[in-house]
Amino acid sequence: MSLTIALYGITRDIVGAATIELPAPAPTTVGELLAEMRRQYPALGELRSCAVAVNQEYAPTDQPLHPVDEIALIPPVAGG
Amino acid sequence: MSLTIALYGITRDIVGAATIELPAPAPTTVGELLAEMRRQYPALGELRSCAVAVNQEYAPTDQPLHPVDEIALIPPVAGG
Amino acid sequence: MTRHLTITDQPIDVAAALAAVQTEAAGAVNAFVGTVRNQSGGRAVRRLHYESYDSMALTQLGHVVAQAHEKWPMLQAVAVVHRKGTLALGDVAVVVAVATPHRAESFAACQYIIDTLKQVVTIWKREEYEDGTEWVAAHP
Amino acid sequence: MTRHLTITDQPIDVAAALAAVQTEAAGAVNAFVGTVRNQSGGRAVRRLHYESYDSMALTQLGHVVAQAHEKWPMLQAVAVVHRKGTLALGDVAVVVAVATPHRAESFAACQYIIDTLKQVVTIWKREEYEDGTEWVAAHP
Repeated sequence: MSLTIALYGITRDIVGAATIELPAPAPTTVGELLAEMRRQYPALGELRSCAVAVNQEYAPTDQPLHPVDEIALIPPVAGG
Repeated sequence: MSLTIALYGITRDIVGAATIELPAPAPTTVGELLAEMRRQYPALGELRSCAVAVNQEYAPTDQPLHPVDEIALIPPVAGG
Repeated sequence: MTRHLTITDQPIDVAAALAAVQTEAAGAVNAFVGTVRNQSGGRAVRRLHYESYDSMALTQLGHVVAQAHEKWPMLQAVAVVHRKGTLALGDVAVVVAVATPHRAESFAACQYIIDTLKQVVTIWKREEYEDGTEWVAAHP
Repeated sequence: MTRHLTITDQPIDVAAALAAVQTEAAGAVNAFVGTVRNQSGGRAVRRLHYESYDSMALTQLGHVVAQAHEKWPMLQAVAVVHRKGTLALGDVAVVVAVATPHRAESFAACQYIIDTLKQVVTIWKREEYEDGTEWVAAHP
């Protein structure tokens, strides 16, 4: 299976695109996804934090990922 | 000396006028004024509180009164 | 610190009070708006009358704002507008708006001003019910 | 409880947000207005850019408001409007307005909503200075 990851804010700048496709065999959990993204883009590891959202909710590292999920990297938010 | 006392809110209703003149010999302190007003208008004694303002400031009971002072009875306020 | 303190018998323009405190230096504005409720202590309210000893009310309001500025020196602007006269249900009775560079202080200063205003500012409220009127808080 | 939650690239109408929460049943309205400051961490700011993951931002904002309603069941109305896109100095970035029957709860609920919004709502701020730009809070 492959995954599509949406990128916002500084993560979009780091990756250089608004989305990134991870082809099969893609990470199967949030934790694996973060590890893979940090391996490809070490600058992500320098952020204050980087969460993963699955279907618009903050997801724990052990949450499984599916191709139909809406997945996004969430760098430190700064609304308000 | 005589004093003019301004009346607001429920004290105006109790006295039935917007001001009251206390002719000489008038009270010489805030405490005496309150005692005299309560003697003439016992309903003032039933209020939750009744302060005296002298020149737009809340006045302690021992403050002396002068004919030139701007004096008012201040029943419980309820702004806001 | 800029101050705008007003007692008026005209409808209050909340947006104008907010605009009066906004500056490019203060990123946080907190505003409290008190409106006329349709009930009070379980009784249905039909309308309200506010009476004010204007000069003393403004003097005391000045003290309240000065105290707030002492407590929160970062306070950059304050606007307080209090209505007097006859108010209908839903009408705005009071607006307190403050501007500070940081958020938490805007809440604290605004709350201090409205809480203290209610204790010392010489304005009296008479509520009108179906079956009579009452000076609020007058009796124990 | 009525809720109005909006993310918009248009200028925010603060008066409309306040009007949206006012009712005859709720006498207290508290509003927080965040505007663009001319400095940040000692650097002169020229303008701001907000980027939003809209659908998640609204989902999370819904959670925040639901939590506030659990904490303060008397909460009767909430309006939150957040701007996105490019903002000039002094522009309104966010408005949170809440209505409650009593005063203290209006302050507490409004402060809870803006504080929690800043922690969880997926909006990012890029500040533009004389000599470059920076994603706010991105790095330790």
